[in-house]
Amino acid sequence: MTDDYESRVREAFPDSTVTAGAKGRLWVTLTPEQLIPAVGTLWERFALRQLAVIVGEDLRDAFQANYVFTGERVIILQVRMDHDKPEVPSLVGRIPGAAVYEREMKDLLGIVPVGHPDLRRQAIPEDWPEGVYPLRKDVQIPRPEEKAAQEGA
Amino acid sequence: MLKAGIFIPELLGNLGHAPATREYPFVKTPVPPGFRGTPRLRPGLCVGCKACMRDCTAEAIEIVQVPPDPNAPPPEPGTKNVGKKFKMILYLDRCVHCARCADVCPKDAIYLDEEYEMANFTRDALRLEME
Amino acid sequence: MLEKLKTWARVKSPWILHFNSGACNGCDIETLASLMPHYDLERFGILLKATPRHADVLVCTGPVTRQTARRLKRIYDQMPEPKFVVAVGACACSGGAFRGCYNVLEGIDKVVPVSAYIPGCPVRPEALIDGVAKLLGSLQTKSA
Amino acid sequence: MEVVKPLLYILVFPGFLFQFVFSTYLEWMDRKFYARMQNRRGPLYTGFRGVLQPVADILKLFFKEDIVPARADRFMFSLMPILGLAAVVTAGLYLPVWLFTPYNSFEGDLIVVLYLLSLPSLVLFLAGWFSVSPYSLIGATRVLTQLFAYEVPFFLALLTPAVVAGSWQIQKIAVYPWTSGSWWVIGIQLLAFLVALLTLQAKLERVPFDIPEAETEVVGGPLTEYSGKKLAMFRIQKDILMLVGSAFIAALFFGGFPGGLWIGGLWLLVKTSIVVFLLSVIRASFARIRIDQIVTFSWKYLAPASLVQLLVVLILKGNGVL
Amino acid sequence: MEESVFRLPVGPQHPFLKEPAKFDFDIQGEEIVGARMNFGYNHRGIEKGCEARNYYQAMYLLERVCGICSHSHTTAFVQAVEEIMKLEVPKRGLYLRMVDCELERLHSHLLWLGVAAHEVGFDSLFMLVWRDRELVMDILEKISGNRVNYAINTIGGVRRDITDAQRKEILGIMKTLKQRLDYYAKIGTHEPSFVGRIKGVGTLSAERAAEMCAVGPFARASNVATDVRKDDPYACYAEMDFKLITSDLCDILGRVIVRVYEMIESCTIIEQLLETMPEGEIALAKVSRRVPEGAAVSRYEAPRGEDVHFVRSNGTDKPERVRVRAPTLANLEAATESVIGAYVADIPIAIASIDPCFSCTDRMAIVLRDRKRGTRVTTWEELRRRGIEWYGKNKGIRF
Ligand code: SF4
Ligand code: SF4
Ligand code: SF4
Ligand code: SF4
Ligand code: SF4
Ligand code: SF4
Ligand code: SF4
Ligand code: SF4
Repeated sequence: MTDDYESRVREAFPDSTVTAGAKGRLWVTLTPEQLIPAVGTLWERFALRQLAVIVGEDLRDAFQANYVFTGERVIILQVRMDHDKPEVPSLVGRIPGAAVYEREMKDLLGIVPVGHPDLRRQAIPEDWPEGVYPLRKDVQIPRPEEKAAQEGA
Repeated sequence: MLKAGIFIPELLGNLGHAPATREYPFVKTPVPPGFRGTPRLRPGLCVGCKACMRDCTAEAIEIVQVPPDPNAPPPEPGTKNVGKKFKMILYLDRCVHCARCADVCPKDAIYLDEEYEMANFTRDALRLEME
Repeated sequence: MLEKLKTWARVKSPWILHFNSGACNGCDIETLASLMPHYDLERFGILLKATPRHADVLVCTGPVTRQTARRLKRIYDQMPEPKFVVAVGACACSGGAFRGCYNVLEGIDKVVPVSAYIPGCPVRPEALIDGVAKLLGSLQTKSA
Repeated sequence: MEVVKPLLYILVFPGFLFQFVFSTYLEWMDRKFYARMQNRRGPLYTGFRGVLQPVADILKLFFKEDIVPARADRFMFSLMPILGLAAVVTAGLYLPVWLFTPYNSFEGDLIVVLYLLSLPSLVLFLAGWFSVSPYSLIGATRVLTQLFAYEVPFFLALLTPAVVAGSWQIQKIAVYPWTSGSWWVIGIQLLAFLVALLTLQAKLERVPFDIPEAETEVVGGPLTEYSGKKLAMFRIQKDILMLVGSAFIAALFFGGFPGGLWIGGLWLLVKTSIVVFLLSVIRASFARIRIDQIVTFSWKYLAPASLVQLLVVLILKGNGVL
Repeated sequence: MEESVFRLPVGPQHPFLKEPAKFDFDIQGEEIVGARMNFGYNHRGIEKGCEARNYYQAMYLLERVCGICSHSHTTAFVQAVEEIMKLEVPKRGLYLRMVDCELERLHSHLLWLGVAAHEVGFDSLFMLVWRDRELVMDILEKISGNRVNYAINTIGGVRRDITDAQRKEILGIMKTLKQRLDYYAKIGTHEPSFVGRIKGVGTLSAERAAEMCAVGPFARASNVATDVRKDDPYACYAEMDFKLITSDLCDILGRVIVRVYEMIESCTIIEQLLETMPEGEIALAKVSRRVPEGAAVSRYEAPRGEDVHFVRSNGTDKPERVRVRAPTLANLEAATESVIGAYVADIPIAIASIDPCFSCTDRMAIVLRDRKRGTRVTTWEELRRRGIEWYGKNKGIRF
């Protein structure tokens, strides 16, 4: 069921695949370079300003950042990037609220938001080893030992 | 719009009737039916499929096979061996009382009773074995 | 005689300090709820104190995240002797549902010595009262 | 004998021991009333209905480890609890307990007592100041700010009965309604009584004036760093302050002690209890106000109210009605 | 620095926070001139934990993201999974889910009201509100078997039905509760010392609230009509008749009003639900343990605002990625701003007024700094000149 809104979105993102999900959610794929203009488009053409969340993902062969915008409809911008070069342009200039999500993405997945003003650690503790990103699929974190007595029998 | 002392009547009124306090621990408060308390095993029913172990949210269950009792009389010839016996080790200090184990058990061998006063001084004491 | 008096006072007036070391709030709400009219811990002389210096019993909830571990230790150190720690809830006892999550230490006893474990998720206020009563009971018998 | 008698006065009656017993009883009552108003039970299992609860609290604190924080000024930190306790106990000595004249009653002792009663606040300030932790420092400053707000109305309010009785001696003020036979003066001093009640609440740092100790804001206020014995002393001090304060207000506004030892004693108990009850009603029915609100409140309402009351009394006095 | 600015650390263990989080406030006298927040104390690694668990285990784990809206998180998660699996949940199941959801809203708002009262030292109200909260807790325990982690959801429906007797009982309790709520509304707006503490404190204008993407009752109290139940109805909310409560007071008093009246609306919703509850199954009988590949975003109106879950599945019985965006996260920024310029005494209530909870938020560090209230405008103008339109008004927020 292609409605008017959806065709307008398709029109606005000619280079991207637009998939319609349940409840009229639209998933738009992008490359990192296209992100900033795309946000501008959403902003101007669809009045979608509310960035609900940025979800970083490790797809094993690539990284993906999903920018969930909510408003009249929900549009999700999916930015795919190389596994060797996990970098996206930062949205902080445009949406200050994005800073929190970007920082977390950096902490947990090592996806670097280029141009982010402050990339101190936020979610993981200060004594966390450098370069270990807990949410990456290849990271195994050892569990603390059970108390010996527990394992007794 | 503002009324000084508007709360006072209610407060003084409270002096007039009994407090809402329940007499616990001197009078036990009954738990409602269906309360999710401590998981228990009905050992006779368990077939050792370990579905509960697999789905337990908190890694709180261990199902182990009970080694056959060497002193037990050998099964009478002709009768079928009743089968293996299993026991459950429940780490009560981990269990989060979600009742997933009871849901998933195909034989209804696990149920949750109404016990919740399980405080103890060591973690070992919270390791329950049920045969 | 003096010993007796000491235990009496101690058992009759345990002031608690509540610390959340990364709990889901469930146990925290229940801890608070047990101070409320329905359960009214003040009946036993239990008061909730705001500073570790005034407290006798540290009621700790949560699986101890890496960030809170140091804090927990410090708060414990700030408490004057004699002091007791009660681990409230499955997570405080062993990590509970959070077992295997990378940022938790799975249990308070990894950081500070624990005098009593109250399992449950969350512990009902009744179970909390029961746990505290058991702890106090053990104090009494220990000194008697 | 000459040595023993004052010692007995100070340590037993009406000194420390008596005050301790009486004040723990009052604290228990206050807690009970407060709890019942909130529809719960309050202390219940320590002694009969929990009467011994405050005693248990204090004893327990005495048996606890006593920590002096490393950063604090050791000497001052340890001195303060003793000083505070001494001040209130001394003030309590002037309490007209029953018919007999307090040991050292003299014309003008009201002023001395008023002075002694503001000492605890100063002590609290210093205690907070010397424990050098952010919370206790803020708490300490708040103590002082608050002190300036309520002290003047408190003085003015207590002046009223003094003017009525035409004396500065507590003893005389207290017996005035009886000796002069004019019972009704109790009625015309209601406004001053109210002001005195509120300012006493502020002195005791209880809701709605518990700003310095606001648990949710500054943890334990000036006492954040205190533990063990010293904390216990502060608690005793607070209890005795409540006893002395309410007993004074009761004595000044409700008159003294008719009818000899037993009835007089009972009357003392009843009227002090009434004041404590009123205090706990206030405690239960308000939210904590902010420091700027208390300053405005006391200068805008309390101080003028007590002045008006004073004026009324002075006019009545001038016209010879009193 | 003109005057000495003095730093007041708050947390991670502090009486006004039920949860660990750390704030640093710069104060001058009693006035707050700067605020910094540090979270992460409650970061447990749930998201990674979910990836190592199957969907059912993950659901119970997510329930324990936080015990206050435990139902919210499972519902949001389950909705996302059902969306991926394209399951049609039986209507009775949805109704039961909504009953729980509204009960949870009731208990959460009552909890908040109590805590708010406690923050300003109004302990009697605290006690009495929590006493009445027990009514709701008792219902919840009766219908779910646990007081906090209801575990009522399952993929494809709910786990427990309610009996007719329970239905009647709940309707009865709703009546009592409505009366009590009316009474609390009266107390909350008429008691001078309480109103004195909350009126005009922690203000956030409607425009700022909209700009900063505030959600939930916090936004509604600043007169921003946002509510997922209305904007993007899930379950059967489209069939319900209820009002969206807003207030134009923009301060804490407004938040009290919004929450109290919202509770009355919740009672109404529950009554409607129970009266029109359809018969039938409560859950799908057979649900595969494996979830086909896909991704879904689910929105849910938790008591504190919009809760967003993102779930990606990979065809196995374990989720590939779960992401939780809690409402508090969206609100904290705005809350930090509303504190500046207030008094130290207002910190607890101002922070509490958004009903913060860090269990699922715990990830941010905001630095807000402006020395004197006057400099606000300058910074604001400066940023504006730099051409950062719209959000430039964020005056001096450095992340
Ligand atoms: S009983 Fe069921 S779940 Fe268990 S092993 Fe057999 S088929 Fe599997
Ligand atoms: S109730 Fe839940 S946590 Fe407890 S044993 Fe069963 S599945 Fe495991
Ligand atoms: S699921 Fe039931 S039958 Fe299977 S091992 Fe567990 S208890 Fe036994
Ligand atoms: S034990 Fe359960 S309810 Fe308690 S804090 Fe942990 S997860 Fe929450
Ligand atoms: S709500 Fe009250 S009792 Fe609870 S932590 Fe906060 S200050 Fe302490
Ligand atoms: S921020 Fe919250 S949801 Fe995310 S990993 Fe940490 S605890 Fe889990
Ligand atoms: S929004 Fe807050 S209360 Fe709700 S689950 Fe998250 S942390 Fe808990
Ligand atoms: S294999 Fe199929 S039927 Fe068996 S548990 Fe898995 S999903 Fe269910």
